[in-house]
Amino acid sequence: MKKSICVLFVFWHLFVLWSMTGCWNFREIRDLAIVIGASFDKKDDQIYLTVEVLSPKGGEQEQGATGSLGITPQLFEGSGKTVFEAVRNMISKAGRKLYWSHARVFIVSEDVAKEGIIQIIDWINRDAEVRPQTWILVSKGQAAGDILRTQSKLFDTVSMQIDTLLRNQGNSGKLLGVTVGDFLEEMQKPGVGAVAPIIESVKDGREQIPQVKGSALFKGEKLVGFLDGEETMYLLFLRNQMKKGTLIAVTAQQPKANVSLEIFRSHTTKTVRLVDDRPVVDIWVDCLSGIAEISEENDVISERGSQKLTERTNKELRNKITDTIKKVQNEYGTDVFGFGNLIYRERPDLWETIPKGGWAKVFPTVDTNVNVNIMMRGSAKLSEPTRIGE
Amino acid sequence: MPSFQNRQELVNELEYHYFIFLLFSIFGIVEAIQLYHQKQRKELTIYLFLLLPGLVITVYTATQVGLPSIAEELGSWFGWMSQ
Amino acid sequence: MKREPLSFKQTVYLLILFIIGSTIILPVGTEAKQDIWAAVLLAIVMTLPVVLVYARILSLYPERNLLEINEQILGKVVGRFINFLFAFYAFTLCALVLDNFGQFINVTAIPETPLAIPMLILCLLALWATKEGLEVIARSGEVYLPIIVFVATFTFLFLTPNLNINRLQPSLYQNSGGIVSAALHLFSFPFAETVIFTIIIYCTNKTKAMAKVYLAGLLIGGGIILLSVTSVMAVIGPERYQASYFPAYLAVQTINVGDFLQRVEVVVFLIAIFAGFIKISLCFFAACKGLSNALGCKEYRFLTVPLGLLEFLFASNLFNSTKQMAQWASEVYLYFAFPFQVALPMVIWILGEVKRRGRQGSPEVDLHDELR
Amino acid sequence: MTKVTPTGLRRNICTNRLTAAADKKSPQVGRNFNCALGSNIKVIQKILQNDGLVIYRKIRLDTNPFRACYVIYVDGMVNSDLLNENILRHLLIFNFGDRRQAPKMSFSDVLMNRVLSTGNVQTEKVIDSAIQSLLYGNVLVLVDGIPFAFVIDAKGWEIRSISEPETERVVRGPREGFIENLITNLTMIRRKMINPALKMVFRDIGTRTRTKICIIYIEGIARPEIIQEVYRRLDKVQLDGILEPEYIIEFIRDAPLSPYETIGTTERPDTAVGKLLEGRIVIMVDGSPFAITLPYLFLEYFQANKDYYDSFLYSSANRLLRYISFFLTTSTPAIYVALVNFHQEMIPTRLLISIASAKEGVPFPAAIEAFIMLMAFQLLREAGVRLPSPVGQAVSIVGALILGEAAVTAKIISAPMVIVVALTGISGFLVPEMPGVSFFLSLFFLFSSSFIGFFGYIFAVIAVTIHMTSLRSFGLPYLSNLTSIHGKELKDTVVRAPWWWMTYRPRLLSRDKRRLADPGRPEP
Repeated sequence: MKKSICVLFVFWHLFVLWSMTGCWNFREIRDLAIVIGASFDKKDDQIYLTVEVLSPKGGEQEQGATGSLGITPQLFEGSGKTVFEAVRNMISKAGRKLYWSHARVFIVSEDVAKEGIIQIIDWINRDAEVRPQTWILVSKGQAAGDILRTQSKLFDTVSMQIDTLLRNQGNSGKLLGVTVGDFLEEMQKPGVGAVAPIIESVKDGREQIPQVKGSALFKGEKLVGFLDGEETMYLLFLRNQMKKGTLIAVTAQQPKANVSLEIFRSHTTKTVRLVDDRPVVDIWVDCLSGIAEISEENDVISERGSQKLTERTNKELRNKITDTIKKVQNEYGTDVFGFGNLIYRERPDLWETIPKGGWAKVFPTVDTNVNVNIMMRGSAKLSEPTRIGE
Repeated sequence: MPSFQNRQELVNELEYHYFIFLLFSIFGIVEAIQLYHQKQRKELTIYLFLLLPGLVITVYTATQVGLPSIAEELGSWFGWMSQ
Repeated sequence: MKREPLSFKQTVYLLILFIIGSTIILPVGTEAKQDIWAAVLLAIVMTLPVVLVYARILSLYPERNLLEINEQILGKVVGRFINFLFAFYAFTLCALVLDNFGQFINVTAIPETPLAIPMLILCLLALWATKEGLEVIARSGEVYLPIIVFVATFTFLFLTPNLNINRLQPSLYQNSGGIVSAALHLFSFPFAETVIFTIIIYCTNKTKAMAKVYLAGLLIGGGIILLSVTSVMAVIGPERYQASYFPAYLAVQTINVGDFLQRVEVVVFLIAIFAGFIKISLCFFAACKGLSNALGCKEYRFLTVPLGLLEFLFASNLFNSTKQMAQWASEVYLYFAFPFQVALPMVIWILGEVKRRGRQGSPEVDLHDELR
Repeated sequence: MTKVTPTGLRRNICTNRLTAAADKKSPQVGRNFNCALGSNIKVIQKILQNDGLVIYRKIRLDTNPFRACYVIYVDGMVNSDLLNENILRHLLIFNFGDRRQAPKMSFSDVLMNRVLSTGNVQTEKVIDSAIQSLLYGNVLVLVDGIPFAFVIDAKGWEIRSISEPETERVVRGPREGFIENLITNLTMIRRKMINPALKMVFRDIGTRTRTKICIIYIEGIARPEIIQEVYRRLDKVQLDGILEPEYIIEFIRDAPLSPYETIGTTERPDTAVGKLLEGRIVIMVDGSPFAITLPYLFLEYFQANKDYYDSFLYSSANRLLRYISFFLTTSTPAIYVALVNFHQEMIPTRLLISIASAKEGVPFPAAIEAFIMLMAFQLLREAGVRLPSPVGQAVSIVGALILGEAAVTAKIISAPMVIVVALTGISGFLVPEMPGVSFFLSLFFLFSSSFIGFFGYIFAVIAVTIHMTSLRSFGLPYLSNLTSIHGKELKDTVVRAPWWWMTYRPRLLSRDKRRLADPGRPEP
């Protein structure tokens, strides 16, 4: 009996506690301003933050709209000396508490990235609400806020469009989605430079729409250069991140001799060996692909034609990849391919001989040896090139 | 004790300390009476000897702000922690 | 009907839950970096002989727990003093685990709630469970472990796309110092903490082969720890593992299945609270038992309320910040725990063996069975 | 529905006056019959004063000299055919004077052996006992000069015909259910179990009602210590009136304050025999169509008798569904509140926004909404149960549809909350035996999770586990089958294994563990 009285007391007390102190973390869902995307700009030592917010209040205005959410996103801007201050200053404008857990993309302007991105990355990683699984992008040549001001044609918000695009990585093979967590890891890891995709706003018809293409290269926390879409594709090959379904085009010397290939599977192996006390990285790209489009009358499907095509493709891909490596080595000097990390992983003894912080000097001198091996399989629905009748 | 940023936070702290004090006092009274009736004098002594200081500490920590933690105290005694 | 003593299975379940306890949420073995799997293996190997000593002590005196054995071997005064020390260790350990979970809940999920609230509730639950007795804790363990295994299996399956073996390389390269240091830490937390079990279980007919119980619990629990820390390391890499207070949480955050099963880390770590609750209850139970023995009382239940209050106060005033907690765990705990985990059990074991030889003519009867 | 006949009523209160007399320490109590018929009748009439239902039929027996004889019975409680044909008629026409028919027999022997042609005739010396059996429907025959009464079993009162029980319907399986008559119920059990090991022990309980109860078990399967424990606890029941098994249950159950049932009830003889075969003990109370089964473990909430009559695959799926529905009915409101008020990050973005727009304009926090709706649901359910069934259905439908719709339109309740509460309520019907438990649990979980979100929920789950693991039912741990994941026992817990595979009975319950003599899969 006594025991049950005690138990009753506990429950009664819990009730008292509950009703007296309220619920600390209690957040009413309708009071939230759900941040779906944010951008960071910098002007005169001030961080300008633009956030795209979804809030049910907007939903009432748009009742009956055809969009899947029926909500127009709202944009808010705030500024401050630090990211945190900018976020806090925005509360006075938005009126509701900004809720960051659903944020999909963070866009950093080129200027901010050039000065160093660590401030933003640290805030994202430290804050319990912001998730490291958010995409990070760099806006090239424009204010990052302008990207959020563009129109999205098929999606409710720009951020959702970018999110869907990056999640599927497109079939273009020309972009490389990077989350903040991955970015941070690459920034911290020895012997590898971080990469982020580039976002631009382009004119399409009458409207400005966002476009993700190419990649921004970082050395440490600072942006050092860009790769265009084509080069990003070779970067993907080198980082072994080529997705299936990507289309690549092979051009031959003579006109009207183009063939498009669809990649079914691709795997890149990198190994390191020593030649005259200097590291040489061997790269093997194994690629399973099929013909998706033939724009010449030549026979590329028969055994001989196929062999010729394969050789041509191998050579071309090898050259392009080597060119990309050269370009990065000479112009930017940041090891976005992870050669240093490869050495660190596979030859830690060799890595130790490089003085701390000296990899940046060694990297441009690393020799690479690229081998491409494409296997052709299939030619979609047609067994022959489309012939033109006499 | 973290430093209180505003009054509301202080009130929260006080309230749950009050709650703890009340809860354990009631527990204590019920059980002490039970022990008393069962004529377990030794147990009763031990019980009160442990419970009363606990209640006093509860009140003390509720009214103090910015107390150093036990680990800090020990660290400063033995020089364990690199502050 | 008479209440049964713990069965073999219940004891092993409790051991597994105890070892999992707060280990899966905390950054253990950071010194070993990517070689953490080696550190865990080394720690298990280091723990084996110690655990066998614990088992041997219990097997020396069937139907008795460590407290009664101490009284038997060391005499009433010294034995009770040693028991008091053990009770103190259990008390401290309980406060530490309580604090770990309080900080964990506070930092990751509900930052605006005072730290003390989840700690208080956990403490009250442990108090209640202790009052109900060991059997209730053991049966709760039997309920929880399948749930934990179920959820952990699914978590692991969902994490596999994010596993990257490259993050575990270079493996075993000039890192022996780190590995040994990490293994020592892993030895003291969580593996050798199973010394608490000597206080609460005893050797019965059902659990005749105490060594078997301990080995099964240690190996299964250690296996789970091995799997969990290795996969966490392979998901987030040594740099972020080291930088985070709660690396497993960070790893589980990366789960994303078909874009609808994501951000589930809160649910996954709710399940960890089950294991934490069992660990807290067992430590608290041991503390109550130890103290009641040291004070010469037959019954421990009356101690739960005042000791629970002290426990809560101790735990909530132990550290001011998560940083302090992590620092203490890495710098002090090893030395603090050593006497209770190794030194005292060794002394008790040796004295026990000596006493036994003096008591019996043939001491080698079942030594081989037990230490096999 | 039970037809309350005057006799039925009377059977419940028949001994009131007797006990009242006993309280006054009346001199008649404990007295034996004497040889004088007149004084015997006077004593009886005095005890049964103001009891119009008792009929005294005086007969002058054909003896030399004439002897008087009284046939006493309670109107409506005896089988009148039996009374007229086999008792009165023989008494009237038998020629006692003809010694050839009964040579060398005493008068009482003649009555016993030649006259009273019914199955069960006993003699009773004590007046009180005789009156008690009279009030239970027996016929008393008192004859002048004989210092005892003949007690003739000629019980026969109106009983309800056997019908299918309302609460435990099955699609396949026997359609009979217990009725209010104890003996009929016992015959139903006995018919299913033709084995001398089936034991039925009678007891009278209730200091005033003297209700007959019967403790049934199978010797050799049921554990004797549990049987002893049942006797011990039954002895403690000192309530004056027992009208329904619940009167006993609340006295003999463990953990009287817990919402969990530690004693089960059933209305079906097949279920009762099934429980008997698992080593359980069944107690039947006269006057109620419900049988008590004990020990009762948590898992029995989920083991419906129809599981054993359907294909095992289908039954196992059903059983899993029942576990899921138990989880849903207890936890859905709590999880919803935790998600919506504390852990919004776990809701997919689109869903979050649609919930947020649904909540727009609703004044209450989700926890209060959930509480209001749960209460409303319980009200509707209770109203629907109590009302006659066509009206009840109308109330439920009108209540659920109109109230829910109106509440959403009026922005008192948000639409998702209606879905949540409907899910809670409907999944509660899958485990119909535990409305109390699931209601309390859902409130408790809701309360906890509105306190600190999912952590509150998990703390509540831990608290419930501590409570449940500390429960026992007649010495057996309440969760025993659930916690011991034992290959042998899993077969009838989480799933329902085929009969040819369930070789053993539940381990702790029974003494003789083997259920199947020759295990093995049937071969075509």
